[in-house]
Amino acid sequence: MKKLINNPADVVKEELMGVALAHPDLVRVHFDPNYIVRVDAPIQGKVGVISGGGSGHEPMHGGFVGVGMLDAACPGAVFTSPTPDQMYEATKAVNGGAGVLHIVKNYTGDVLNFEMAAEMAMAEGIEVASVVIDDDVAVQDSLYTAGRRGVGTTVLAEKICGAAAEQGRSLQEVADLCRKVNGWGRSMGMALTSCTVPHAGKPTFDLPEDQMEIGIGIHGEPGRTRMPLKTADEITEMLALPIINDLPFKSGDTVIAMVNGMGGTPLIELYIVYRKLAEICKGHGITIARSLVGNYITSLEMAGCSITLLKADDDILKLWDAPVKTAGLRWGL
Amino acid sequence: MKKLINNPADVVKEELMGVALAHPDLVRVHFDPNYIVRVDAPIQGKVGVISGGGSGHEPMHGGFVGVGMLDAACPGAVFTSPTPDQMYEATKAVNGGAGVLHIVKNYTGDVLNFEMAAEMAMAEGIEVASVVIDDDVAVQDSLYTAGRRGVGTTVLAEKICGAAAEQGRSLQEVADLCRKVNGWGRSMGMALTSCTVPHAGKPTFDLPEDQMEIGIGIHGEPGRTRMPLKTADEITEMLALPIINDLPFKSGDTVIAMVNGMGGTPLIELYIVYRKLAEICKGHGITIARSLVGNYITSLEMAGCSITLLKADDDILKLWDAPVKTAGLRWGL
Amino acid sequence: MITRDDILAWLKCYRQALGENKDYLTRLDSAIGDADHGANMDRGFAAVLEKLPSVAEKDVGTILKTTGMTLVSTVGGAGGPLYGTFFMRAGMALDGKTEFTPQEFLAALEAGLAGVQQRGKATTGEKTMVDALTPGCKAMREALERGKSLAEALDAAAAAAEQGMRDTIPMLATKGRASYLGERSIGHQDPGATSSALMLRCAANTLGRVQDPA
Amino acid sequence: MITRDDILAWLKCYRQALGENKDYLTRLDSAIGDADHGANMDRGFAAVLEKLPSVAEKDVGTILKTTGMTLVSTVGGAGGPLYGTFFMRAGMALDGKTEFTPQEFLAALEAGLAGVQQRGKATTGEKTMVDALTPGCKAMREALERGKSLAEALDAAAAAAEQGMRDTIPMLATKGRASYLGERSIGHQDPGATSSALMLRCAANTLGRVQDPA
Ligand SMILES: Nc1ncnc2c1ncn2[C@@H]1O[C@H](COP(=O)(O)OP(=O)(O)O)[C@@H](O)[C@H]1O
Ligand SMILES: Nc1ncnc2c1ncn2[C@@H]1O[C@H](COP(=O)(O)OP(=O)(O)O)[C@@H](O)[C@H]1O
Ligand SMILES: [Mg+2]
Ligand SMILES: [Mg+2]
Ligand SMILES: [Mg+2]
Ligand SMILES: [Mg+2]
Repeated sequence: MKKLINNPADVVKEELMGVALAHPDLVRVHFDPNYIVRVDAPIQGKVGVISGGGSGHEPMHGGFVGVGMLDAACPGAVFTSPTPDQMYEATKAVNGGAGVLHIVKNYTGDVLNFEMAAEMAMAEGIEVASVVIDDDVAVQDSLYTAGRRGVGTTVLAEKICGAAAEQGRSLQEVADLCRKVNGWGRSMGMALTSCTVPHAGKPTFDLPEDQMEIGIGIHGEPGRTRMPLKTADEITEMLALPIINDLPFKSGDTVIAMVNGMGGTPLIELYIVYRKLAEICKGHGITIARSLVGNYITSLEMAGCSITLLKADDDILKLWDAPVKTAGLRWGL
Repeated sequence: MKKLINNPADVVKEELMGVALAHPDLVRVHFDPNYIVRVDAPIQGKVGVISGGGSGHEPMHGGFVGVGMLDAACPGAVFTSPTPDQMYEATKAVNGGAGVLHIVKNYTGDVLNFEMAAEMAMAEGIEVASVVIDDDVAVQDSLYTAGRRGVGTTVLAEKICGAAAEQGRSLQEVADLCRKVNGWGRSMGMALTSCTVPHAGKPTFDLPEDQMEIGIGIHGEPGRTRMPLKTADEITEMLALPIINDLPFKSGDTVIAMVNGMGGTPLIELYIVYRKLAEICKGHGITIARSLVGNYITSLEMAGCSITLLKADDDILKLWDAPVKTAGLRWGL
Repeated sequence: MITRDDILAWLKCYRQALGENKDYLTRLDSAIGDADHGANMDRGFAAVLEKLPSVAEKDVGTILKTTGMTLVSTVGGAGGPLYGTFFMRAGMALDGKTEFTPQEFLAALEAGLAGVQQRGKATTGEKTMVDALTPGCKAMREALERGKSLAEALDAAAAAAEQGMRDTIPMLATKGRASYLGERSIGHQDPGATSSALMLRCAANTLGRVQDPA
Repeated sequence: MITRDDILAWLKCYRQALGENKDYLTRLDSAIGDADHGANMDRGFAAVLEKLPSVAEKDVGTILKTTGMTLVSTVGGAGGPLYGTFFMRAGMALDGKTEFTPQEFLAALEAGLAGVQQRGKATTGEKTMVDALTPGCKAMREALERGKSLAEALDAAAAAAEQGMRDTIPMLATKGRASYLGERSIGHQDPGATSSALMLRCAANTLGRVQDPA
């Protein structure tokens, strides 16, 4: 295991210390329980928007705390959902009297821990709404299973709902918007290499030099299928077509498109993927109105990428364009 | 070789097509010769600021083209300095009558090719000033050698000089500022893994699981020394102390600090390094006034990091804070 | 009667077993999950052991509820709320007691299992810890009903849980993270079922031994 | 006399040699540089060969200057301006000529080398292409002065360049990218010296053969 760390047990704590030192203008970091909170929280009368999940997906979520996006983020151990007390304390810290939205990625652990936190917060009289993001088309959905994973759409939902909260919309409105974004967003990812969880000390899976995993999540878990390595154009098609067919995205649709790196893939390759994605969208009559190309929701040092398409109406585009000032996403401020 | 590419020969071309499609609001891409230029270039009366170098260091330089930073960037083949016609054409494209600054990293190839381009542009009556960045303390300087490499300070110089040009400073002033930034900036880098040049198809060097390279550049070249892997804190010291001692940075100094990822190292680790860097600076009485933590000047998918410290006065800090709107660095706009 | 000291011994035994099997559990979780189950459980029970002295003089209900709450606030993931709920519910079933019968202990385990199922909505055959806990509780109930000693009953419980754990290998996961793998989850043993089997084996090794009926 | 066709044959031979040695040159550049010298030279001479038909009827000066300019605008790196300058200067020395003597060809090579040294500011012993070109030119001059045939002189030049190339192995690099390695540059053969030796070997294989004095 080759990592710039001191001790696997201290990774998250020391990272959070680094975040606190690097971004004192944006966030405060609370330890025990761990959460990152906007420097000016709570904001009276504003809906608080929080999220959280295992660490190892940086910049998500901690890098998205700031004006116009999240009010707080709760980082768990690497790839491990945070504990309810983190979300409970964060909820209290951001509650400005207008209630708090929990944006939860659909993993059993995240859902259960957020659920417990919401119960605790509501027992104290804080209004909490929870929206579960489940946008991963690589996973077959079913009433009888854990359902689809929450992946790339989470980033877009955090930006858009954060902007809506900043505008002063009500908890009900922000939660409804979040459900709409989730309903209109679809993602799929692939890996060229595994990643190594610091505690585990070795790669989660072995992937031969000529193979790739298609339909991966963001926790270094293997994907749906393993197959021989293909070209960037072929891979982009293998990710984009299931996404387009799933919603389905139709000719005339306007979308926000994200080509996301899993952590170990250089930007130069992500633009090659974006090029093909733009071509595919164009071929389907889909207009990409806004785009993000880079590392936004990662799996440690995994090489690979994911694609997210979000159908966007005027409201969503305006909220997307609204100012945001976080370590990981910033414009207009 | 596991990469999201179609064909090694098409990597740069297809990447540039992706950049053009993803950022039509920021840049135009010119092919044959290849350069990325601000969408609103040339700006009459403004000094043009251009840079360039081999590809594979993204977001540098193409990701830094936009308001408040570069007017154009010239990407060569992967790790290969661009050719003079690229810089010549880019110089013409950004010349708004106030002259053009060439920010050149100190590599024989970059220096020679920029030199030829400047000669060609000056022959056409365009005023060109060239500043060579040579900030890498891992390389012993000498009159009789190629001198130090240009690394991390380049990013800071592009931001600061871009802001100065945007303010309407003269070519002479912007060039002097660039020399000052170069004089006040120092960097050093290390690698946990090699990277693979697409053409070469295999890693540039082999690095055993328990070894690291200290004093690397940004072209996948081996470093000054190879040694057993150490902790993040020890590595941070090994990079920071030579930097601090070289200028030397003194107690009472104010700096801009950058912890830069080489491409394959996750953000979580860079913050661990930043934490230790902040501690070391504090111990030396050095105040970090601004910071950047992330992938800014990379070596494809290499794992590792570099540290840059730039002594900053009020002018530099104000220029740093000035609005910038590029794909890779953005605030205030 | 089972005493508070037996329960403390059980928890200590489980903490040690988790430490010893940390890498094993993580390896299982690498194959069909995210490679953290060993580290998660180990972190959680290390915290429990730190917490125990502060409640060691309290009733067993308090001890087990404290165990559960500590797990909830230190483990995270799916394991945290599920094991947390298990011990909290078991503690509620033994509220105020410092010693109790084997039947009461069984009822506590069954209450814990019911809590896990309520939180996680999994039933048997979905490749989760429920597949170890369910046969474990069932075997213990049958043994006690057939008049077996506590030692024999707990041994039967542990053996059944271990069998249930092995039976997860051919299962297709439909709950938890392994479900994302679809068909590829087949052929791997569930890490949560494994940690649950370890828990019952520790019960057999501690409560079972100490409480041998004279 | 050396003719235009001989020069065209030389350039074609070099283009082919670079194609065949692309991976070898890149491997050498991996050890002490950035793993691109083979790809760079190959790309450059592929472009030169595409360009040649448009100037094949022109004088040798134009052909070589076009070669140099094409290299400058397609190779990049250190190699582009240096080899570009080499061929441009050699072309200037043969301006307007369609055939010329061995001495004139030598003068063109020497002019090319002088251009390389002027641009790159390297002298011998710095582990660069200068370490192959310098002994190559020197050996050719000595051979011609001693009345040897063109074939013999070019063969001496190629052999000396190859020796110069091997002599770069123990050198400490002080110019170019390899200089950043300091002591670690010792023990590796310089890629640019290698491509230069190939160039002179091609000259021997083409100009040398065709121009054998009767
Ligand atoms: N819905 C559920 N009901 C019961 N047990 C579950 C459920 N989901 C997951 N599990 C158990 O949790 C185990 C994984 O725990 P752990 O690795 O700690 O959490 P995570 O999956 O969040 O990383 C699985 O092996 C499985 O036994
Ligand atoms: N200053 C110089 N003078 C002469 N030759 C040089 C000089 N610097 C570098 N070279 C030659 O260039 C070769 C490297 O070329 P290449 O790999 O194409 O460029 P780069 O180093 O920019 O990647 C070296 O092997 C060396 O022979
Ligand atoms: Mg987990
Ligand atoms: Mg190069
Ligand atoms: Mg797990
Ligand atoms: Mg090279």
